[in-house]
Amino acid sequence: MKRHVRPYGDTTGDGMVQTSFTLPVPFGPKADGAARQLANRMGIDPAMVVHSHAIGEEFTFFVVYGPVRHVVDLEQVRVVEREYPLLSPAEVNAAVRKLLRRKLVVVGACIGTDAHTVGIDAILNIKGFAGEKGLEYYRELKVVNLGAQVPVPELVRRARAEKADAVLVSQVVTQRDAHLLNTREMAAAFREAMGARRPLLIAGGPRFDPLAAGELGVDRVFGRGTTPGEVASYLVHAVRSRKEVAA
Amino acid sequence: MKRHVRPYGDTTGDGMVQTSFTLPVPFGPKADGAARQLANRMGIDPAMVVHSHAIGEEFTFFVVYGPVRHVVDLEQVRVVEREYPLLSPAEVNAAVRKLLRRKLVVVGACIGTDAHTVGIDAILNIKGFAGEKGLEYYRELKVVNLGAQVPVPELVRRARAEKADAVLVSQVVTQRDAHLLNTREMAAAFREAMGARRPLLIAGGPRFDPLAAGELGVDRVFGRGTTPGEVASYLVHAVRSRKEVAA
Amino acid sequence: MLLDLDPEVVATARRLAARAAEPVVAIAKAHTTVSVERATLRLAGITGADSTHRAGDVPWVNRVVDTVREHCGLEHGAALPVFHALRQHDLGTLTELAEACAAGQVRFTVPEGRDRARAEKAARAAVARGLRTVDRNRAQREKLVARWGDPPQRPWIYLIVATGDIDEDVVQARNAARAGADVIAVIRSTGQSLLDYVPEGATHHGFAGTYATQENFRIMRAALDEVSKEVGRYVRLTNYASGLCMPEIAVLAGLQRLDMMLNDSMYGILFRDINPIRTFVDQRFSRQVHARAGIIINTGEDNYLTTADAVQAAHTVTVSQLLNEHFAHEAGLPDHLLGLGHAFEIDPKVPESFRLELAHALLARELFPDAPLKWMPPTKHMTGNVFDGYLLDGFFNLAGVLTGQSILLVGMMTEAVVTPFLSDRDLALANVRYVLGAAGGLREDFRPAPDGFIVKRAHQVLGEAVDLLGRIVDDGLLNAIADGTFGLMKRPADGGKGAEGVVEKAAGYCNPASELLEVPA
Amino acid sequence: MLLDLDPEVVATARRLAARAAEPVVAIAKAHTTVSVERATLRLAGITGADSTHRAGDVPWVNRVVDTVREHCGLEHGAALPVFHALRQHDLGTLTELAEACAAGQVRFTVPEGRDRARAEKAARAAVARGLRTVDRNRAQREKLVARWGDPPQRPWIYLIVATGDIDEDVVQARNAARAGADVIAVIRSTGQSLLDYVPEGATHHGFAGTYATQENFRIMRAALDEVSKEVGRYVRLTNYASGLCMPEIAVLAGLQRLDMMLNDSMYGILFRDINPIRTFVDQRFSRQVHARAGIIINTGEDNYLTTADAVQAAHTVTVSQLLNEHFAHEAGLPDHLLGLGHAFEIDPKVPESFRLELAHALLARELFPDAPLKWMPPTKHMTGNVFDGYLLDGFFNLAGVLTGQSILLVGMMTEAVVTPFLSDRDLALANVRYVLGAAGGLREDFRPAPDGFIVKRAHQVLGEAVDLLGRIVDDGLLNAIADGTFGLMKRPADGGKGAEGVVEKAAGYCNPASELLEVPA
Ligand code: B12
Ligand code: B12
Ligand SMILES: Cc1ncc(COP(=O)(O)O)c(C=O)c1O
Ligand SMILES: Cc1ncc(COP(=O)(O)O)c(C=O)c1O
Repeated sequence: MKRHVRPYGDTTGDGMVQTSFTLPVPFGPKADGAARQLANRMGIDPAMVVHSHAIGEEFTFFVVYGPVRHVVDLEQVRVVEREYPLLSPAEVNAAVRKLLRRKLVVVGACIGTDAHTVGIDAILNIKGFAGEKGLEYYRELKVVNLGAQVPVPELVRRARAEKADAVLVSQVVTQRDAHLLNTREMAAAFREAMGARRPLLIAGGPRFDPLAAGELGVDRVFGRGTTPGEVASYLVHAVRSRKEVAA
Repeated sequence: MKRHVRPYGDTTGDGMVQTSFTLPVPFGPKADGAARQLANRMGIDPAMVVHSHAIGEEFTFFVVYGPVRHVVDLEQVRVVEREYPLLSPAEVNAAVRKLLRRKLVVVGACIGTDAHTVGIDAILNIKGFAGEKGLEYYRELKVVNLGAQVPVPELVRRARAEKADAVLVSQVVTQRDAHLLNTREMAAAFREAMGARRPLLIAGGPRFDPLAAGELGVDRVFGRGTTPGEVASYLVHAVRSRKEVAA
Repeated sequence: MLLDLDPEVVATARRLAARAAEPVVAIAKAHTTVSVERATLRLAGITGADSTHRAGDVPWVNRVVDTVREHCGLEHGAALPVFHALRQHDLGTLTELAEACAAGQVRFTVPEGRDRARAEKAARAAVARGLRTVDRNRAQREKLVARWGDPPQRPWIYLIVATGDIDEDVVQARNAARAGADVIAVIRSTGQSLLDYVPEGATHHGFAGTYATQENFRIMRAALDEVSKEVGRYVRLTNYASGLCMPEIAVLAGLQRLDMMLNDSMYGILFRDINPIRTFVDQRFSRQVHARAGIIINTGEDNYLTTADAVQAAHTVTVSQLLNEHFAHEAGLPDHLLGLGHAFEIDPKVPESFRLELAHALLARELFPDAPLKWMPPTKHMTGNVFDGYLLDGFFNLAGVLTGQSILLVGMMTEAVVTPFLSDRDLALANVRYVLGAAGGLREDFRPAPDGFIVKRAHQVLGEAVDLLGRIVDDGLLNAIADGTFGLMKRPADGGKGAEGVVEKAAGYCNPASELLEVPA
Repeated sequence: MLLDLDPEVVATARRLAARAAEPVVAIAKAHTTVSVERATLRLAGITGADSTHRAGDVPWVNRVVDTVREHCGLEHGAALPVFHALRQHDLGTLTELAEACAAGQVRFTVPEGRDRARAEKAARAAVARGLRTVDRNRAQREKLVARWGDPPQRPWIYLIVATGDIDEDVVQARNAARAGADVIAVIRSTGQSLLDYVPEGATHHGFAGTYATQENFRIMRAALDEVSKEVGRYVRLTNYASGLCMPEIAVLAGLQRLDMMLNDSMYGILFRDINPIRTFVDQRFSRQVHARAGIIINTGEDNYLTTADAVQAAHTVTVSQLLNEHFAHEAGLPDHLLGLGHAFEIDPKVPESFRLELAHALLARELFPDAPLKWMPPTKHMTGNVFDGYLLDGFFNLAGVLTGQSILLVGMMTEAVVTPFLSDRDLALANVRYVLGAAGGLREDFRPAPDGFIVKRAHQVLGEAVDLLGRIVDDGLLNAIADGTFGLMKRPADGGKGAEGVVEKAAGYCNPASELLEVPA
């Protein structure tokens, strides 16, 4: 594969992209010009404003096509590579037994006012996700699923009571960055309450950027389409690393 | 209206845009990262890669949402403002009679290999477009519609023979910039053949940028959704200006 | 009737639903809740909030009811102690009383004898005044509908706004109405359902929705009145009588002329983990209020299909609709106010998924011929692929037209991405307009083959529903809920939030609102 | 039959179409064209181009036929002079002859007597060899279809590639096949239809399409064979036997095992302003070749609805289909090779537009029950609003399924913007997959109400078609074309491009290809 690539419409290197947006500008040639200007600033040149229509009297919606001048440098792409091997449930169980000589305790919750439990349930419940069983299925994991709308102080209390090795929180609502605010609040609360002895903190949800873990104060972030096996394998890896650091 | 505006998702100033494109990169986390990088370069930050799927083994398609940092400066928007009044057919006829004391001769064609006549017919034929009658309906205009796939030399010959005041060409096919190449070729041919005495040159078609007239060597460019009345009014205006310059 | 349902089976289903509901209705009648009491006082005229309180604005009505409970319990209702205190302290308004109460100057007691009679009379007069406002609003709605007209077509087009800021909501709602929306629903901020009070005033900082407040209701209804006039049809307003304050919000809706309310007999239990008894008590009262206000309720069966599979759990929707119907009838709501919910949530990858949807949607239509069914769009299987999503929404719209749904909640292509953008809503309406315009009459040509795929499927779902109802009658509805029958959510009768707000009525319990609202059976 | 068409009326329509076509068939039989002669020589084995020519590559066959014409005219056909010269100059191959001819060393004459018999025999043997390749390809197709299988579903999914570069086309075609395409059509560059020669070799610089050349045909068929094996079904290849070189391209298609060809009796006249006589002569020969090659033709009625209104001109589509059917039968094509065209082109804003489409599509289906109808997507009313377009394409797909169309040309959301992107095609296929998967069996439930909107509309269109056919019989088909009957294009019989390439046959005209291809009536 080449290092530098451009978007592909129907010819290598043509750079073609589609974009749509609304501007708070009344419909008309001037609005089309404004859309063209914005598209130009986004690097699309020439920008074809192929469609526009009024939304009410104050807004115009646009569809724009054209070649974007930017080039993707694949070597500069930052992704969270899976830094650990994918293990089968049996391997996870064996590793936990060997590492801890007791069950690994996982506490899960949707925090804040978020009530979307389907995602975290997909990770935790036996039923699982995408054909993989959830963490409850793993003999050596003890899973405590606190459900939805759990306030952060309550989560900290329960994590302490259960002697949690890992705390898994889900955040699905993202409007006004609710997911970021809540996750940061959670991380801060654990830091404050338990310092370095805090459990592993893992956040998940479809709109998270996996690169954001550090910034959010958690150990790992899982995004869209995560499977339980990935999470279980990560837990083994992370617990092992912690022990190694401690040792 | 404010001078500076940003795209509007659901809140003033939120800057939200949607974009989609294909990259020649195999599906996977790395591809998502590449898409995020491209979107960032387009000014979208944070870029949410909300969807990606493989197209074959070598390509991935993406849908991205996010706020774009760019601001539209409405004062810098360049548009071709209609620099002439919109006239009714009667007014056009009266003006032509007064200006020329003969019929104004219009020669129209789809040039090159383009066979899309519907657009130019919409402007020229009596039937017209969007409820407006076409130029044939104007008593003081003589319309010669040469139809489709007219080679440029043939067009020049006929324009000369008809003593055309204005030549209207349509270009609908844009792949590999066919419309731009053909229009430039046409303008050059008229320049060469007739110099300053060339007729008014007008290009039209759905994907033209009306700002491009100068660069293409024509007097005026009409885009998507043009109506016959606009063209007729422009003709009066342009003929009058030419006379004034000559005088 | 295209499905040729057996009237005997249908009658059996209804009979079983009534039997399953019976014990729960008895429980609902035997209890009150803090919110029912607050709702009563709101009807009686209390408004405003204690803005000096350290925990932020606390509505006066909460201060009062909490104090009553502290002083003398709620098992006799709040009305007697409150109106007794009013007279004792010789105060003009409930708000003054609340202030006095906040200042620690009031000691509530349950009056007896003549005091009780006096308090009861005063309370009844006050509540009746509140109900007169509700009645006036109902009449006003009828007048405006007569003046501006109902939507020319069925289904009515129902759109959501959810910016979190009432002022932005107004922008979006107006544009939506101009683009064809017949009903505007303002989604609530996450978390409001678990607040045990109703926030006050105009609000601007909700998450994924805007707080339901009396002032927000007023602002939006006024905006819609304006735009109704402009577009020449009465645009309806919807909000949520759901969560811990269900009865109060029902009252506020009646007071501000809202037109529809999400109001389900089990949603709070299942999806907000609210205590089942609390919910059943609250929903009965709120439905009585809705009945009086002429408000169409929207039930929440669509939600089950986001946590359970839409094919496997199809019959649970039918069962829940029958239960909701029974609870609603019992509370005085006539068929034409029963916006029973169902949804287009089958995985689009399932073979013949569209025909399965048609089967389910037709079943609901034929089981509840007079109810203004609310047809909910795909959400669970929407993805970030907005093109696919736009298409799926088109087929949802088509299914709505083909099966004669009454209220169409318009699906958004960005369902899996964000709360709707202005443009999403606009495009979604264009989608609806196309389908209604281009295929509006296609129902004429839609004749499920007798004994064909669709008919068989509908019969199967009805059969499964009857079986399940039979089991519920045997085990008890509360146990069925505890077992995860609906939406796979397991909610034991003694669990959940807000249980502490439930109070068993004493023999002398008095609530003029309940009395005035109770319709003779 | 859902429409309950009157068999009497249908029979009348066919009778009138035959009568309208009759004089034109007579003209077609009485003339040859430069392209028919070139096609004959191509069958006889001539290949390659004169790359030394100042005007760029000129195919040898053009050089030869032009020279024959110059020397002795074409009214006796090219075969006699050419094979006579071959023997006279004792040359081994036609290519050698061409070279000699280019060098000015050959003087063509029409042989007489024994020379004529010898030339005729040699020509016939050579042409027969070419036809054997065609036959082998047909057999090979049958073998491969037997091995890899036909698509499991109807309609077959037909996709266009149009990058202008055969190598990029291959990328796109492979991906399309993997994503579900059953038929790949390579669109031609604008302008090729007016070239009076077929370009040579692999090409990379078409505008909005890729040149049709024998080598491009070969490359693409080989690529599709590979991918057919991979996906486990025989993926068909389509190109255009249309324009000034219609007969030659038909031959090349037969030689390279193409599977379908766009080939219309009037398209070139109407939309490329090609001389009507030229077109009718060329189409007859090309259809004979297609019949031999077992190639499905695709007619072009869809195009009328881009220049004329799809509601007002609906009956002109039916009339043209009946004419195309007659011309095809006359040229030896059986029903199962008749991919008659029609399209979903009604303005989506027209009330009940979708039901009108259903009426038109069903009419075609029931008039031509055994023809593999080709159902074309919306183009004219597609706009830059790609979301709307994606939805409209979904309804087009649905109409295709509901009315049992055979070949579905997949619509692209970017129709009004660009020739399709890779992703457009991929999304379009997802659209088709959804509709076929989710509503594939919905036909079972689609029963146009007797005497309802759809049935009435279909009867009306058929009635208008019969009326129009009657008028055409009276005025003559050529006059009807001159009057703008089809697609509003007015094309007089003596106008148009390529008229100079038409030659009236002399009494002694000889064309072994025509003879071998002529099927006994
Ligand atoms: C189902 C659903 C609901 C159900 C929730 C039922 C339940 N018990 O969970 C109900 C109907 C109750 C509901 C209600 C609401 N919803 Co909702 N809902 C959805 C819906 C349709 C699907 C979500 C889902 O279940 N996805 C399937 C799961 C498996 O995917 P997932 O969550 O992404 O999880 C995966 C990964 O992200 C990851 N993951 C997730 N969490 C975690 C955690 C850890 C630790 C790890 C490792 C991994 C992980 O692993 C999972 C498996 O791969 C989405 C729209 C959509 N199609 O996405 C809207 C959506 C999420 N809802 C939304 C909203 C706004 C609401 C409401 C606030 C609306 C309202 N005001 O009434 C309410 C209130 C909810 C609240 N208080 O939070 C918005 C959020 C907008 C935003 N981006 O901010 C969405 C996007 C719809 C929309 N466009 O408006 N909703
Ligand atoms: C109708 C049509 C045809 C018809 C044309 C019939 C005819 N006699 O015109 C037929 C079926 C023959 C056809 C054929 C082809 N077409 Co075509 N066709 C279209 C279609 C569906 C509509 C175009 C149209 O009629 N628009 C309506 C008119 C009124 O709009 P308009 O042209 O924009 O004109 C307005 C303005 O632009 C302006 N205007 C236009 N010209 C002028 C000139 C002047 C002087 C002025 C003042 C104004 C003006 O005023 C008009 C009124 O407002 C478009 C797709 C689409 N929906 O846009 C594809 C489209 C234009 N075709 C396309 C292609 C590729 C072809 C083919 C090459 C395909 C093939 N290889 O087989 C062929 C060959 C054509 C050729 N040699 O040029 C592509 C072009 C791609 C590109 N951007 O390069 C399109 C976009 C489809 C696609 N996505 O692939 N086509
Ligand atoms: C009946 C009902 N109530 C309420 C809601 C919304 O949730 P909340 O009560 O948290 O605002 C829904 C969700 O769609 C619902 O169906
Ligand atoms: C029958 C037929 N031939 C040819 C074409 C394509 O045009 P051209 O011959 O210019 O390649 C079409 C257009 O769709 C068609 O329908």
